[in-house]
Amino acid sequence: MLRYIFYRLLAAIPTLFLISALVFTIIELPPGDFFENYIAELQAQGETVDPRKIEYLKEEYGFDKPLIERYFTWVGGMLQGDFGYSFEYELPVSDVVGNRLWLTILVSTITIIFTWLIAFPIGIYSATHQYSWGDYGLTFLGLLGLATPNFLLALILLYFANVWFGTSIGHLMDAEYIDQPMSWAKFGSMAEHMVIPVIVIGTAGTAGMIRRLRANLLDELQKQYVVTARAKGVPPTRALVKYPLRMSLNFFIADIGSILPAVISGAEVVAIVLSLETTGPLLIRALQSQDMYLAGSFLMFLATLTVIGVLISDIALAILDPRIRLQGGRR
Amino acid sequence: MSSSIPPDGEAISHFVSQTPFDPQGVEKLSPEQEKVYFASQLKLMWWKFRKHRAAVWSGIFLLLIYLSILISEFLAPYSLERRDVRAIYMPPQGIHLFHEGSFVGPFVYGYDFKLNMQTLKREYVPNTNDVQPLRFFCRGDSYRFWGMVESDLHLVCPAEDGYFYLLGTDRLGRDVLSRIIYGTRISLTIGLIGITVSFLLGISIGGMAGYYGGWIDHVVQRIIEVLQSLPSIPLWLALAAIMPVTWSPIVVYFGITIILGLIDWTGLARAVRSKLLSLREEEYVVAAELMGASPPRVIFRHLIPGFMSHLIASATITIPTMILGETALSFLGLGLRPPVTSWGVLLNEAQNINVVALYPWLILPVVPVILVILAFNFLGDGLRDAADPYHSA
Amino acid sequence: MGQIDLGDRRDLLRIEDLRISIKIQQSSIEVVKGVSFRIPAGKTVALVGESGSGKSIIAQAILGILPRVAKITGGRIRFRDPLQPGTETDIAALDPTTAEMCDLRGGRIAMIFQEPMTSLSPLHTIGNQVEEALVLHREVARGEARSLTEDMLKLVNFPDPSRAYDMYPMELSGGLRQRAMIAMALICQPALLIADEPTTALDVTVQAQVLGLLKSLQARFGMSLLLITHDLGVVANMADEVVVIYHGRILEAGPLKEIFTNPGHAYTRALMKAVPDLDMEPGEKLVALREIDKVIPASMRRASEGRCTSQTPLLTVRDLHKTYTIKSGSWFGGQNRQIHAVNGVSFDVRRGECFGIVGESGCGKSSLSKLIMRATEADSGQMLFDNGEISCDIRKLHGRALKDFRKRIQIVFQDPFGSLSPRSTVLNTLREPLEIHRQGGAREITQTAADLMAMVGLQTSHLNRYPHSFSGGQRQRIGIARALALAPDLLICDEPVSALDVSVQAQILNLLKSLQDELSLTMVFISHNLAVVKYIADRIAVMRRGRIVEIADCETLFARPMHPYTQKLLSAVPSVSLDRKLDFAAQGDDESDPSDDWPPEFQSKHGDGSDLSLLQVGEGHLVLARDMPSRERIYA
Amino acid sequence: EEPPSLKDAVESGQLPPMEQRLPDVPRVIDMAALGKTNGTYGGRLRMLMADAKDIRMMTIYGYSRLVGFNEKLEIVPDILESFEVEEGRIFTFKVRPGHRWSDGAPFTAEDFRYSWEDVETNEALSRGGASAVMMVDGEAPQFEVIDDLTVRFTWSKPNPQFLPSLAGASPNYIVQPAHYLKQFHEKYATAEDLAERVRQNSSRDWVALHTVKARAYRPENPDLPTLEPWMNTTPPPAERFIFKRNPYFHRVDGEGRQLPYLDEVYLGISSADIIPAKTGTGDSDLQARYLRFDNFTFLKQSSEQHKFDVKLWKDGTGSQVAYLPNLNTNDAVWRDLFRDVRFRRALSLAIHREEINQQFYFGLAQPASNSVLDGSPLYKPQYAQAWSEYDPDKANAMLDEIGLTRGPDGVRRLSDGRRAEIIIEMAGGTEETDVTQLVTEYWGAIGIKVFPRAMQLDNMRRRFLSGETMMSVWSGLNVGLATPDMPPEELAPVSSVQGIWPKWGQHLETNGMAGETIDVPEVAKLAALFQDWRVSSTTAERTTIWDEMLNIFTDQVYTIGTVNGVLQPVVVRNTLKNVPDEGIYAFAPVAFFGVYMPDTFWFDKE
Ligand SMILES: Nc1ncnc2c1ncn2[C@@H]1O[C@H](COP(=O)(O)OP(=O)(O)OP(=O)(O)O)[C@@H](O)[C@H]1O
Ligand SMILES: Nc1ncnc2c1ncn2[C@@H]1O[C@H](COP(=O)(O)OP(=O)(O)OP(=O)(O)O)[C@@H](O)[C@H]1O
Ligand SMILES: [Mg+2]
Ligand SMILES: [Mg+2]
Repeated sequence: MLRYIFYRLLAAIPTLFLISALVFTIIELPPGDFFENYIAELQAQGETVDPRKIEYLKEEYGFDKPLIERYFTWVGGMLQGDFGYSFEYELPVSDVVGNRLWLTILVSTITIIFTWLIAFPIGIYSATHQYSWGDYGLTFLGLLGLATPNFLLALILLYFANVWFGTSIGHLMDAEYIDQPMSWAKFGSMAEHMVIPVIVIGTAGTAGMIRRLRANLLDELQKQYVVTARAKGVPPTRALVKYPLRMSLNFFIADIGSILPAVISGAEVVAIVLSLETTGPLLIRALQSQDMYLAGSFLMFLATLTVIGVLISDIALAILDPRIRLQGGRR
Repeated sequence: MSSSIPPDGEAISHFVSQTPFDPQGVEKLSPEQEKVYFASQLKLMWWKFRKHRAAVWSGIFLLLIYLSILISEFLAPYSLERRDVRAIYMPPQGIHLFHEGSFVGPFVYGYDFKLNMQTLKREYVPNTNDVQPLRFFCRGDSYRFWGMVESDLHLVCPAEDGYFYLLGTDRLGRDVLSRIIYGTRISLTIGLIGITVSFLLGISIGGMAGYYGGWIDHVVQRIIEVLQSLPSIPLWLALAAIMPVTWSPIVVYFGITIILGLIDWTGLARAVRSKLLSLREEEYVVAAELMGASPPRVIFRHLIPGFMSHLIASATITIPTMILGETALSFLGLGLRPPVTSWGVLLNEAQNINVVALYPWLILPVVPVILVILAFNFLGDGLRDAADPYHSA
Repeated sequence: MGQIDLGDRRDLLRIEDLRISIKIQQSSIEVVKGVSFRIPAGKTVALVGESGSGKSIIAQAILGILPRVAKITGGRIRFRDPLQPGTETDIAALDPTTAEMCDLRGGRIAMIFQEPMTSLSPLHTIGNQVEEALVLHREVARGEARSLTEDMLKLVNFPDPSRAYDMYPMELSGGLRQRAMIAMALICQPALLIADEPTTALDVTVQAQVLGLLKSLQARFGMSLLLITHDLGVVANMADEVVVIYHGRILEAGPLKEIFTNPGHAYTRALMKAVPDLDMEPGEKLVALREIDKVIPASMRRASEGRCTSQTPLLTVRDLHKTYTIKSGSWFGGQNRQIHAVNGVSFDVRRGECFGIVGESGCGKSSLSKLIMRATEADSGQMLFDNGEISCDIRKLHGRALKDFRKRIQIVFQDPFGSLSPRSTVLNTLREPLEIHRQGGAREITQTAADLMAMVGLQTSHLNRYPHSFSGGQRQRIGIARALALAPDLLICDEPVSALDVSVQAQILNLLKSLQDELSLTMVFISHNLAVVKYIADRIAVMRRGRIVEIADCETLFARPMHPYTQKLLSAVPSVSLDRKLDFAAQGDDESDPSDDWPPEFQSKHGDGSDLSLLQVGEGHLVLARDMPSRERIYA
Repeated sequence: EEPPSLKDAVESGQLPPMEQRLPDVPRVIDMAALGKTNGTYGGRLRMLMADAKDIRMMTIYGYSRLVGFNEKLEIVPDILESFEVEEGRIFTFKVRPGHRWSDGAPFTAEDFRYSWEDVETNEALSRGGASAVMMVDGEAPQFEVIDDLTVRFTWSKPNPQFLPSLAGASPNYIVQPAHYLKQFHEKYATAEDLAERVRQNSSRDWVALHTVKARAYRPENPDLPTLEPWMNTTPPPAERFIFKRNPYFHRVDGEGRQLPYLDEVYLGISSADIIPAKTGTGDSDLQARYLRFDNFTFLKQSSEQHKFDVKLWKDGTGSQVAYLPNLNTNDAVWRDLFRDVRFRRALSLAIHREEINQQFYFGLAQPASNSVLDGSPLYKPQYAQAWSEYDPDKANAMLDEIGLTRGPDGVRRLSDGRRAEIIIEMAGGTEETDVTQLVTEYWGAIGIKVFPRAMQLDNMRRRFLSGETMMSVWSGLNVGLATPDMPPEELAPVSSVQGIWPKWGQHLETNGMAGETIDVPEVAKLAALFQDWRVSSTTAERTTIWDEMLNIFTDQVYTIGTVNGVLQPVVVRNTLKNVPDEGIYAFAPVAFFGVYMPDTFWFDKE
């Protein structure tokens, strides 16, 4: 196993290089650059900028150099732990991302756990009570969440939470707790602010999980080994969890690769709407304003997480299913 | 002895059955059973499917809605461009049949209009004296049927000089119902192309990786890693930036969906792959190979069916994402734009607080979205069950 | 525990007028039509009958694990738990998901499934699955559970229980999996054990040991046994009472002796007649209840036309080796263990002959057949195939040539259920090989499929069913039909008739025999049932621990077995005759390597067997030994 | 009277008492004269912004300038005690004695000197040289320090742009806190110290460090001393910024209370789309930015529940939505057409401005061409009315006269036979989209087919400069409230970012290095007039120039306006006092709230 992991880590190096080249290209693809963007935005306000200042800035940040050279400077920097400089914030990228990372991980983790906590029991219920009212009802609810655009859902919740409960929404905690050490009050405030984002982000994912889980379970439930388990006298739920559920986890684990980066980037759109202090909005803004080092380094970070996620997912798959682990490569 | 079972606890005696015994005897089949036994597997599935009422109704519903695409112009009471200055933000009108106790046929009440300069709100009060009977198969706004034949026939029109806004109007005084009907065209076609592309790719590439394993798997895995590492948002932005401006929004959107489809297959491919990695160890797969079956045959005949439920569920789950894909895209300034109309565009226009608080009927396009998604899901359920050998209808 | 008052002479289980119907494709079929029998406490009742007559369904009904499509439509299943005297449970009326039923299942009533290969979860280790029942029904500490489990595995003759505990089903041979099933059923010492074909995958010596184990448990704990089996030899050795079932109806029931000596019903008599016996004369034909009026499909005839019948061997295997690496579950590489499943095997298969392979369970028979089929790759060695048209080294084939070769050689898998695609109807399964190799148009292929179905004695009306809706024996025949479809030159049968009752078995064996003649089919026939092998094979190889220990033609082998292992094997064959009961005690569960008692010339000096080789002791009679065995042994 | 929030600090000696903090002569705000009332200290003002970059709004709202516009749009000294202008070219500035930066350091002539000599004309820090307004015909001013509190800038020619630039919403910074910034300057800091600071801040070099640390317009550096009423305390990136009162601020009310009244200003960063909703749910105490006219109903409806008031100010742009034909477009046929005044007039005449007004603005806006507003001293009705009546027949006649004949499909044909189809590019929101939808119909009616295309802002800018754009949508003149002293730069080609004549603008901007020379007499005239303005020395002179330019600009219909004077909802918490009921909402010259002095706003007790 260790050898396999080592081999995979080795294989990740060229992959990451390839990704870095692609990321760089994608960021460079839209015509124009941060500064043009910046001028355009100011101009729309009625403000003016001295074009010579911009010339100077461009030179300062190496925009006069050829693409290839800039790419290698960037990659070289990253290898040394220098993720570049954000034009917009005029801060090193690592400082910009800094704190938010933890909040993002917190929100996303809670969301994912929420999704699972809801999706698993419901999925199991739906599969074992196929075509009951419960199955129909829960399916309907899940799909409702899926069918309503996140933005609209956030808006509606935002509005009615206010009209009915008088709570104000947005941010991850009340203002007075920012930069305060953790306390129960702060925790409470965070918990309160967490509800809506978690619901909004969660609903979309839940329906998918439920339906897939249900489908997979229905397939497994009839297998002979489930009968064996029943014959052993394993109580129904336990039999379900130990055998078919584990089998159906396959698809779910295969997807871990994309969960990790999602944890970090958070649900961008919702985060923007609810002004959550997560990294998602940061990334989108960076992309929109073509703050390329910020965007690029952030994307590379996500890419690295994806690669790690895929690795974890492969290892988990192997642990889960001995048939994958023990098979020799065929042909 | 007449029974094969002795009294409780007593020694058994020798029982021999007296019923006539015919060693050649086989169960006789009724003609109707006979029909079942010689039907093809597809036909069997169809029979099973027919038993699933929700699925059948969903199928019919979808069929109808797809057919409606063909005659949107005729079904919509108004044309797409139609804008009524008198009816800005007019709330939905209910259809009535009886006026003051007497039957009039389907009609709507007109509205009394008042401009509230205090709140700057257009206020509409139903006027129960203003009876506007609906007309059917009538002449209304003219349109070019499929962009070709000039016509002005509509299924239903308002009374002469009246108006009929079943689902209300928007800020320009456009009929929401008509726009929903027109929007169906794009929402139910373009988005699904993306799914198709991504499913085809996901299944074949994931299937190959899972089936062959070894170096093919490694290469595919790395490709997937790379693609998964490219988050969609920058990709959208980049794509939007390089799409020629002179292209019409529909073509651009079409292009984006296809490209997204080309990129979006990775999740599915991984799921297929990991499932196949374990499924391919099953003996029946070996059996198929030993009969000389080619890899595609093994994958599509033996491996994928074992995975069908997951695929169906995934597909039905992805459909809303694709139908609403443009909402997410529009948030970033991409996606479809007016005058092209789709459900996503309509919902997009509904995404502001004015609508939520003051003109909630503009959120109604969510209803067809939900219905279609439900229908696809039930249809998927039906298909799943039909394909499930253990499930007997 | 589990000690009961043997004085209580009441029946443990009484099945009264049980009716079960199965809903299949919109119509219900009654598969159990008013069956009544009982199982007295501490006794063994054998349920015998034709394949597909509803035996397994009855067993499932007793356990409350009927498939969803099956419904009990009448009758009662009354179970009296000896641990709770005075109470009686009607299982038929009980909701199978209740806690009460869950406690009964596995705890008080346990079952050994007919198809051990598919009945184990591929994701869990053997130990985990066996232990589960124990943990559920007995209060044991974790550590204790493991040691109890290992003890149980040892009892059912696992060579290395502590290692086996951590192995996955896919790493085990058919016999080992079956033993795991048995261990799983026995571990809670149930009051009633339902054994559905418990020994089909076991060689006769292990079978004898397992049967011995069952007997001893029965004696110790007063366990009752419902034995469902086709092996009348086993019935003769085990049963107290016998119930004969046919098409869901009981035809005959009574004490063992009565039934065996004085079968009352025509069907029972026919069964008795159909039992192959070691004492049968060469050329004597088995009499099946009904013969199949077989129509050999045209495509099969075409395929076999002009088959070369020269005397060169069709298959030549030389010094074949295959080792499996059992990867340890540990993260840090750990110790990988090698299993030498096929160890320097050499033999020839001549054209048109039937080459039998027998041997201990887990000795590498299935592995060998998979190597020949190129389902797994050999480590070293040579396999030449020459049918006159194609002449090749099997190991070097690939691409087009491999596909053509596949058409020439087919296999009947040991695990019939596992080898059928669960989502293909039988029709599609049978059509598949024909479609792949383009044997005729769509209509013809369908017709061929129907013919094949009839050929193996199944109703063509079942073509549209899915594999899971068949009985074990029916599935096995589907496997045979599929393998025959292409009329291959070489047919490898891995336990093809183990799930068939003697009558159907006779039917199939006769079919194979006649095909062999008519289509000049060559066969490699792997079986644990020596009588069957004797009946069908021309030459026989005996395998043990990955090596062939003896090859001889059928007559010679049974008349003058040379190798001590062969001799032991022959002595363990259960006989139908009631006066030749097996001596279970003699089979013993000896700890030591049995080869220690062998005469020196058969023993390896270094213990690794490298100094042993196949020596010729007579015309076509080879035996694995270090030195030439002494003359008296040869003519013993 | 000491602000309560500073009492502790004063008592503990961290801060000197108020008398010592204030300049010897503070700027006294006569509340009554402004129609305001004297207030009380305290409170936090919450506002919502959509982007961290919006932090600059605080500099705009704070509107503390050396000299600034008052409510009558006159330029008056603010930070300065007084200023003197001779011949429009000699500017003498006098600082208030005892005026201090927000960190307590004295504000003196040194801060002017540092800014001019060590920053503005420092080769490393300003590689392109001094900013454009400081140069008259390429000539830099002569800078003198007269005494500790007095400085003088002298040009050889008049520089009418100088004072307006100092008073601008985005001002020309000619003072910088020298005492703070010297630590980042090569000339003053030791090499080791500087290297260490550069390292600590992970900057590229000292130039970058100085630039970042000195940025006053976007007050991201909490350490940077300021003269504004509030100073930032939150370093970015953040989702909310908290500004605290500047204890040394130089204004006082009539009763001697030091302004600002409000202790804190809190900017929450949200999304632009959600701000109306949040404002409506009471999340903002003072909000106009990101609110649109159509939010009024909703806001009004929730105003009672959440205890705020929705005032309606007037938008200060020349036209809410304006169409800019690109006179430099690449397509020769279209270029000629756009340069044909008849065509532009016809397009303008075809727009039914009253309908737009009714449909979107309840008739509360003014249908007008794109020109100065009613409130501007330069306003004349004829400008607003120029070619802005609805007269499709006349428009049709004019198009016929040009020779654009209608095809069978009703669309006119160009001289080369193509259909007359205009692609209109826009980057704005729903309002532009909706108005454009109507305009599409209006122009369709006179046989001109329109295709709206949405795109990114910078993309659009690049396209019209390269000549690909035919017509773009923008809002009208930014300086709808122009005074003669403000440069009429929007009326003449001056820069490449102008959508009507980007290439001519570029030509002037680059001194003829790039772009095209002006070959339309009227435009050339505008350019010449602008040059005249730049060297004018009296207001009367400038008024004439403005008049003439406005006349040409509106009569030639270079931009096609729709409606102006649209109302801007301003949400004000009920308890927040001194926010005028009526006002102009514009960036220039009023700096949004700036001219209305948010430092005089105060919270009344409920
Ligand atoms: N799940 C099912 N669906 C439909 N039919 C079934 C199902 N299971 C069994 N049957 C049918 O019921 C009959 C009895 O099956 P059962 O498995 O009890 O036979 P059996 O006596 O155990 O035969 P064998 O000796 O071959 O195992 C068979 O004809 C079989 O086709
Ligand atoms: N995939 C595998 N991985 C590891 N070990 C294996 C694998 N397959 C078989 N073996 C081992 O190889 C040996 C031979 O197995 P094989 O299946 O050939 O036995 P067999 O002769 O067919 O036995 P049976 O009669 O019980 O079916 C057994 O010890 C088994 O545990
Ligand atoms: Mg059976
Ligand atoms: Mg085997």
